[in-house]
Amino acid sequence: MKMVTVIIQPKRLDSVREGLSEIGVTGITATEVKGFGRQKGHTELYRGAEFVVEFLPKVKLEIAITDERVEQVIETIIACCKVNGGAIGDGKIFVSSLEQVIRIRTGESGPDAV
Amino acid sequence: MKMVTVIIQPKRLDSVREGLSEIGVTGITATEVKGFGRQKGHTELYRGAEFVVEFLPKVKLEIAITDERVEQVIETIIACCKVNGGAIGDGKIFVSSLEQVIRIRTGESGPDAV
Amino acid sequence: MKMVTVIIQPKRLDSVREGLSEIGVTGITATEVKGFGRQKGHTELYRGAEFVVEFLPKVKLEIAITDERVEQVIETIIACCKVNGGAIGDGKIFVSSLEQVIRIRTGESGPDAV
Amino acid sequence: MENQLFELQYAIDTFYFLVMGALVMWMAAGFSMLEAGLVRSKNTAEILTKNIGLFAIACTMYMLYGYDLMYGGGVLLNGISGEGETYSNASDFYFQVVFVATAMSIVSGAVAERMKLFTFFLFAVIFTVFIYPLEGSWTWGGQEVFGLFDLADYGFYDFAGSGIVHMAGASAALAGVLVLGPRKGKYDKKGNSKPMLGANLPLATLGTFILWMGWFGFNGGSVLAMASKESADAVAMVFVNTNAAAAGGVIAALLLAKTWFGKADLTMALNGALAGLVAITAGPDTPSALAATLIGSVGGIIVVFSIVILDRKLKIDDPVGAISVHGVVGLWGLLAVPLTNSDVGFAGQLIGAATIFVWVFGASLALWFALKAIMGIRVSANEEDSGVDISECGMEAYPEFVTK
Amino acid sequence: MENQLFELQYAIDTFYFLVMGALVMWMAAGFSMLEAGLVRSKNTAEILTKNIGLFAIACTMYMLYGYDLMYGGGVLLNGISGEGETYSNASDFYFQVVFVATAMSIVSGAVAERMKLFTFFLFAVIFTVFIYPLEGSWTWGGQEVFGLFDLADYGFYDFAGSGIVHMAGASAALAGVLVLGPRKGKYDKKGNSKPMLGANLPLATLGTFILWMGWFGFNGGSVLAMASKESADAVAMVFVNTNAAAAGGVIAALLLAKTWFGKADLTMALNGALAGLVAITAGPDTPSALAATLIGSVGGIIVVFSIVILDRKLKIDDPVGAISVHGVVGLWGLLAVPLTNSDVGFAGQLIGAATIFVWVFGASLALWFALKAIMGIRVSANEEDSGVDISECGMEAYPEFVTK
Amino acid sequence: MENQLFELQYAIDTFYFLVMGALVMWMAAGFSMLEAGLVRSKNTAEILTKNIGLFAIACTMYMLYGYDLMYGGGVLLNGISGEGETYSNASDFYFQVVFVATAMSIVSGAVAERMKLFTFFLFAVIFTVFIYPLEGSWTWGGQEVFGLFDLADYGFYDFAGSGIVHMAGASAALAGVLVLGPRKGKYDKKGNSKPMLGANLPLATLGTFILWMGWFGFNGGSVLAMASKESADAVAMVFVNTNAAAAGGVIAALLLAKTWFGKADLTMALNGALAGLVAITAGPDTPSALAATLIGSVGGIIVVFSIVILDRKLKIDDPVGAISVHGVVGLWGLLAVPLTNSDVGFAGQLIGAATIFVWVFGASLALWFALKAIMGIRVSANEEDSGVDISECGMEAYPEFVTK
Ligand SMILES: Nc1ncnc2c1ncn2[C@@H]1O[C@H](COP(=O)(O)OP(=O)(O)O)[C@@H](O)[C@H]1O
Ligand SMILES: Nc1ncnc2c1ncn2[C@@H]1O[C@H](COP(=O)(O)OP(=O)(O)O)[C@@H](O)[C@H]1O
Ligand SMILES: Nc1ncnc2c1ncn2[C@@H]1O[C@H](COP(=O)(O)OP(=O)(O)O)[C@@H](O)[C@H]1O
Repeated sequence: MKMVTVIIQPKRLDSVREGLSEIGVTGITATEVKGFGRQKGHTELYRGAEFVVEFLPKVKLEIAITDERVEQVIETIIACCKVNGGAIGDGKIFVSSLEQVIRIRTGESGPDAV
Repeated sequence: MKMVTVIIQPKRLDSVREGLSEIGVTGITATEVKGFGRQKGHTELYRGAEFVVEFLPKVKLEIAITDERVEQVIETIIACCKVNGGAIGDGKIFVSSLEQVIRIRTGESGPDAV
Repeated sequence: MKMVTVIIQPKRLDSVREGLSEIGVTGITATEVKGFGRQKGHTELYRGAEFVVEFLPKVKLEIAITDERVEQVIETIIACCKVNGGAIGDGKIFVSSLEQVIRIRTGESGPDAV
Repeated sequence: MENQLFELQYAIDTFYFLVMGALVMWMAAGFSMLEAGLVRSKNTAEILTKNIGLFAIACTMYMLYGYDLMYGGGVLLNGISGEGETYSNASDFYFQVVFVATAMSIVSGAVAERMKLFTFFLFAVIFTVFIYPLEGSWTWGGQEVFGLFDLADYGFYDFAGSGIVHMAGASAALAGVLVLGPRKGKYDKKGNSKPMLGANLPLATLGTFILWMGWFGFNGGSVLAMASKESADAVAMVFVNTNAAAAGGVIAALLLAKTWFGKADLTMALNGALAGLVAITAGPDTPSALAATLIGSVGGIIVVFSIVILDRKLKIDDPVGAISVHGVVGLWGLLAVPLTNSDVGFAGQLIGAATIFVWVFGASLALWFALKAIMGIRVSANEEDSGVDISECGMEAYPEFVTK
Repeated sequence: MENQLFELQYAIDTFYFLVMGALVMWMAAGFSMLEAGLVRSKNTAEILTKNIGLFAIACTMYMLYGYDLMYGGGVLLNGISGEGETYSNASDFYFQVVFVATAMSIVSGAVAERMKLFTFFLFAVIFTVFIYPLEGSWTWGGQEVFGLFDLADYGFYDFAGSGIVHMAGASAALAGVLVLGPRKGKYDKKGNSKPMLGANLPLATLGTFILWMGWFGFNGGSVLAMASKESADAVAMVFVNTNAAAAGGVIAALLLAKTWFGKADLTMALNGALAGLVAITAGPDTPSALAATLIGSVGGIIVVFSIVILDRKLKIDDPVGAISVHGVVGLWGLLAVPLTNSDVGFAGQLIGAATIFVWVFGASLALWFALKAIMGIRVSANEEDSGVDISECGMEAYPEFVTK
Repeated sequence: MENQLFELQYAIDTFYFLVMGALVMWMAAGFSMLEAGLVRSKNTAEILTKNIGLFAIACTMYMLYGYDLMYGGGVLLNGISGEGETYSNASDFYFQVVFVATAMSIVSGAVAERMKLFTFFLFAVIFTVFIYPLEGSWTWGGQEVFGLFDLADYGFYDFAGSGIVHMAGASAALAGVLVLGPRKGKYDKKGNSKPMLGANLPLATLGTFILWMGWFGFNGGSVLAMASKESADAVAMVFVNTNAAAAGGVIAALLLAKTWFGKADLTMALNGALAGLVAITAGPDTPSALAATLIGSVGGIIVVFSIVILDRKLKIDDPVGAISVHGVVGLWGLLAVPLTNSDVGFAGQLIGAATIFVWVFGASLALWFALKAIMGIRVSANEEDSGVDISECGMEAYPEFVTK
C-alpha cells in the first residue's frame, strides 16, 4: 500500500475530490497547510509598511491506496490540477510506502482497510 | 522506528491522549484535518440553499514509536476509539517506517529520541 | 529521496525558513499542529476553574529532499532551533523515505521534482 | 400658554421615554453578543437565532396581550392610540416592551448549547404573554397577587426590576436548566466540572459594554418622568449610580479573581460589571455614588462565588452565568434597597422576592415539563456533539475558520 | 415669555433631530458589520474600507452640493449657518446627510467581493452628489420631475423612504450587479447556484441589531418635529410600529424558513428583520401596532422568496441580499401605505415607485457602464480568487486565523 | 410660569447632558474594540480586561476625588446631591467622568501586548485621580497652573479637549512606551520595523464607528447647554462639523495611502477617521462645514505620516497608533483653532499645549519609572512570546480558532 500525499491550490480541492471519487477512491484526508515553493508569496501592507507573506495557503491531501492504483490516482490528480498547461504553484505529489492500514471500526487491515 | 498515523473523531482526542499516556507514549503531534470517507458529510443550509459539506472535521495524530511498541499503540487507539461496537467514521490507522528520529534539544537520535 | 518532517516552536518558523533557503532548499510545506511532549502544557482559567491545556501550538515542516542533502538540512534545522543550548520543546526531526516525487506543473519526477 | 407649557413637558417626557427605550432595545444586541461570545463556536448561530427570535416574539406577544395583562393597556394595544396624560401612551408601551424582551433574554443564555430551538420559542411565547406580565401586574401593575394580597402593602420596592425583571428571568432560566440537565461532557464520571470555553471573548466584552450602555435606559427610564427639576435630578442621579455600581462590580470581581485564582479573569470582570448593574437596579434612586459603588462591588463579589458554587458544587450548568448574575445578584439588589432607602424594609423585600420566585419558577417549571412531554426539550446526543448550529439552523457561525 | 417658549420648542426639536440623526449615522456601522459578516473572509477588509469610505464620501459630497440640489440648502451649506424656523438648519442637514449615506450603503453589499474599490468610490461620488439628491428633490424636495410633472399631484407618499432611500439604493445596486456579473464560481456550468457562505454570522447579527436600533432614528426622525403633543404622539407611534414590523419580519421569515427548508435559517431571520423595517418605512405613521406587525411579516415572507428567486432563477448574484431586502420589499412598503392610510392610493404609489426606479436604475446603469469603459469595474480573475482584500487593500481582515 | 419654564429648560439641559454622556461612555466600547482588533490574538483577552478595568477605575477614582480636584465638585461627590443652577449637577459629573475614562483609554492601546496588567491599573488609579484632574483644573477648571499663571490669560482655547483630553492621554502613553520599550521582535537587528498585524479588522472598524458615534456626545455635549435657540444652533453645528471632519480624515488618509502605498490601507482609513475627529475637537464651534472637512483632512494626512515616522524612524512602538492619532493630531487640533476663531491666537495655543504636555508627560514618566522600580512594568520575555492573555488573564480570547 502507498500513501500519496499531494499539495494543491485550495481552489482545486473540489475538482480533485470529485475526480478521485469518480475513479473509486473512498478515503481522503485534507489539511490546510502553508506552502513555500517556487511560487513566491504576495506582498501585504500594514499601516503603511509592506511585507512579504512567504507562505501561501495550500491544501494537502493524503490518500492511502493499494499499490496497483497509485498510477491512476496520480494521473487523476494531475488532470484536475494542471489546468491550462500548468502554472507555477500547481503543486507536488509525494509517494511513500505504507506498512499497515487498519480500519478502526471493523479491525480490518491491509488492502481491505484502505 | 515507525510512524503511526491515525485519523480519529475530534471528540475522542482526550481519551486517546490519556490512553496513550498511560501506556507510556510521551510524544504525540495532533493536526486538525478534514476527512472524506465512508461517513458521509452533512447537509447545511445558506440563505435557503442546501449544500453538502463533504469533508468532516477529524483529528490526525502522529505518533513516532519504536517497532516493538507499535502493536500496543494500535490496540490502545482502537480501544479508545471503537466505542459501542464501532460506528462509521471511527477512523483509520496508517503505519509507515521511520528511518531517523532526532531530538533537537539534545541531538539524541534513534529509539532514544522517540 | 527523503521526507524530513520536523516539529518546531512557532516562533522559530521564520529563522528555519531563512536557514533552509540559504542552503538552497526551495520547497517547504508548513502545518499548524498541536504538540504533546515533554514540554508540559500550561494552565488556563475559565470562570474560576483551572484546567491544563495539554497540547501546545507547534509548527510542522515537511521538506522533501534528495538523499545526499538530508544531513545538511538536519544540521541547519538544529542550528536554527536549538538556541541557547536547547530548551525543552525545541522539537523533533523525523526522516522517512520517499518513493516518488512529481511536480504537477511539468510532470517532472524524481530528484528533479524535489 | 399653560397649554403650550404642557405640550412641551409632554414632548420632553415622551422623547425621554423613547430614547431610554431605544437604549433598552439595544440591550437585546448586548445579550446576543454576550451569549454568542460565551458559547462554543458550534452553537453560536443557534444562540443568535434564539436571541433575535425571542426579541421578536416578546415584542409581538406583549403587544397582543401581555401589556394589557400587566398594565391594562388594552388587548392589541387598542388603548394606546389615544394620548397619555403626561406622555404618549405609545412611548410607555415602547419602553415596557423592551423590558419583557430583557427578561426573556436572560433565559436564553442559561439553556444554551443543548435545548431545542422551537421548544425555547414556545416557552418564550407563554413567558412573554403570560408568566412575566402576570408577575408584572402584581408589582409595577399594582394588582393583587391572585387576588390574595398586595405586595404594596408590604412596602415591596423594586425601582427598575432587579427582582421583577432580572430575578424573574433567572427563575425561569433555573427551572429550564433543571429540567434540561447539564451539557454533555460538562461533568465527568467523578462529577468534576469541565470548563467549556466561550469561543469569542471580544464579542462577550462588546455585549457587556452594550448592556452597560443600555442599562442607563433601563434604570434611567424607570424614573418615568424627566420634565421637571425634581425628575431631571432623579434621572441624573440614577445615571451616576448605575455607572458607579457597574464600575464597583468590575473592580471587586477583578480583585477577587486575582486574589483567588491568581489571574485577572476577564469573564469574571464581565460578570462583575453585569452584577453591579443588576445589584443597583432595585434602588438606583436613593444611594450616594459611593454607596452605589459599594452595592455594585458586593454584587461583583457575590457573582464570582455564585458562579463557582453553582458550577462546581450544585452542578447547575449555566453556560453564561445568567442565574448567578441576574438571579442571585438580583436578590441581593432587592435586599440592598433598605440599606439606603429608609421607606423600605427587608421583610417586604423578601416577601416580594419570594412571590416572584415562587410564581415564575413554579410556572416555568410546569411549562418546561409540559413542553418536554409534548415536543421534547433537548436535542439528541449526536446533535449536541456536532453542535446545534447544524441541527437547528443548518449552518455554521464561522464556516471558514478552522476550529480546534 | 412667548419667545422663551419658542426657544424651548426650538431646542427640543433640534435636540430630537440630532439624537435621531446620531442613530441613523449608527446605521453605517450596522451596514458595515452586516456586510462584513456576510462576505467571505478574504473579502472582508475591502468591504469594511468600502463602507467607511462611502460614508465619508456621502457626507462630503452631500455637503458640497447634494443638499443644495435636494432641498436648496445652499452650495457648501452656506444657507445653514442662519437659524432655522422651528429647529436648527444644521440639525436638519445632519439628519439628511446620514440618509444619503444609508442609500449608498445598500449598494456596497450587492456588489461585494468582485468590484474594483475605486470604481465603487467614484460611483459613490456621483450617486451622492447627483443621482440621489435629484431623485430626492422630486419627492421630499417638492420639485417637479425634470420640470414635467409633480409626484405630489399623484399623492405619492413615502414617509421615511422605503422608496426614496431603500428602493433607490437597491436600484443602483441592481444596475451595478447587472453590469458586474456574478462572483466567480457562483454558478456552475449547469447554472446551479453555489452557496458562498458568510464568514462571520455574529457580526452579521450585530449589524442587524444595529440597523434595527438605528431605524428608530430613521423613521422616528422623519416625523420632523417633536415639541408638541401631536408630534410627540406621532413619533412614539412610529417607534412602536417600526419595532413591531421588524418583529413581524423576523417571525414570518423564521417560520417560513422552518417550513420550507426545515431549519431555522439565521440569515433569513436577519433578512426578515430588515425586510420588516424596510416594509414599514413608507408608512409607519398610520397603522396600528398589529397592522404594522402584519406589514412587516409580509415583508419577511417576500424577502425569503425574493432572495431564493433572484439567486436561483434570475441568477442575480447579490451576496448580502440587498436588492431583495431594500428593493423588492421597498416596493412592498410603498404599496402597503394605502392599506392603512386612506389619503394614499395605489396608482400614486406605483407612479412614484416607477419614477424612482427608472431614474435611479437608468442613471446608475449608464454610470456603471461609463466607469467600466473608463477604468474597469471588476478585479481580475486571479485577484478575485485570492480575495480583494489583498488586491485592493493589501491586507487581510483576519490575518492570524487559519481558514478553510 | 417663570418657574415652570425654568424647570423645562433645566430638564432639557440635564437630559441633553445625560444623552451626550451615554454616547461618550459608549466610546469605552469603541476603544476596547479598536484595540482588541489591532493587537495580535494572543494579547486580546488582556487588552479587553485592561479596557473594562480602566473604565471602572476611572469612574471610581474620579468620583472619589478627581472631580473635586478638577471642578471642586466635592470629595465623594458630596456636592452633587443638591440641584445645579441650570442643569443637574449629577448630569454634569456623569458627562465629565466619561471624559477621564476616554483619556485613560488612549493609554491602554499604546502600551499593549507587553505591559503588566496590574502595573497599568495602578497607573490608571493615579492618572485618573490626580494627573488628569490637576491638568483639567488648569484648563476647564479655571485654576492657575501651580498658582503660577493662568492659561486663560493667554487665551488658550480647547473646546472639547483635543489637548486637554486627547493630547493628555497621548502624553501619558508616550511616557509609558518610552519606559516600556518596543514589543519583542518589533525591530530586527538592523533596526527594521516588522509589522505585527492586528488580528481582527472588523472589530477595529466597529470600534472606529463606535468612537465616531460617541464623538457626537463628546463634542456636542461640550457646548454645555441645549435649551435655547443659541445653544441648540451651536450644538447642531458642532454635530455637523464633527461629522464633516471625520469624513475628511477618512478621505484624505485613504487617498494618501492609495497614492503612497498603492493600496487603500484600511487601518489608515480608520486612523484617518479618528484623526479627523481629534483634529476638530479643539474647535468644532467656529468653522464652516467645509472648513471642518479640511481641518479633518489635514488630520488624516498628518496621522499617516506620523504613524510611519514614529514606527520606522523614531522606533516608538505604538501598536494602535494612539500617540499619533491623539497626540500629534491633538496638537494640530489646538493649532487649527485660530484659523477659524479670531479670538484665539497661536501663542496661547502653544503655551497651553506645552503646559499640558510638560505636566502630563513629566508626571507620567516619573510614575511609570516608579512603578517599574516597585513592581516591574513588563512581562517576561517568555510571557510575551506566549501572549499576555495566558500570563495575565489565564485565558485565550479565541480558544477555538486555530491561529497561524
Ligand atoms: N521539496 C518540497 N518539500 C515539501 N513541500 C514542497 C516541496 N516543494 C514544493 N512543496 C510544496 O508544494 C507547493 C507547490 O510548489 P511550488 O514550488 O510552488 O510549485 P511548482 O510545483 O509549480 O514548482 C509548495 O507551496 C509547497 O507547499
Ligand atoms: N484511504 C484513505 N486515505 C486517507 N485517509 C483516509 C482513507 N480512508 C479513510 N481516511 C480517513 O479516515 C476517516 C475515517 O474514515 P471513514 O471511511 O469515514 O470511516 P470508516 O473507517 O468507518 O470507514 C476519513 O474521514 C478520512 O479522513
Ligand atoms: N514520539 C513522538 N511522536 C510524534 N510527535 C512527537 C513525538 N515526540 C515529540 N513529538 C512532537 O515534538 C514536539 C516537541 O517535543 P517535546 O517532547 O516537547 O520536546 P523535547 O524534544 O525537548 O523533548 C512535541 O510537542 C510533539 O509535537
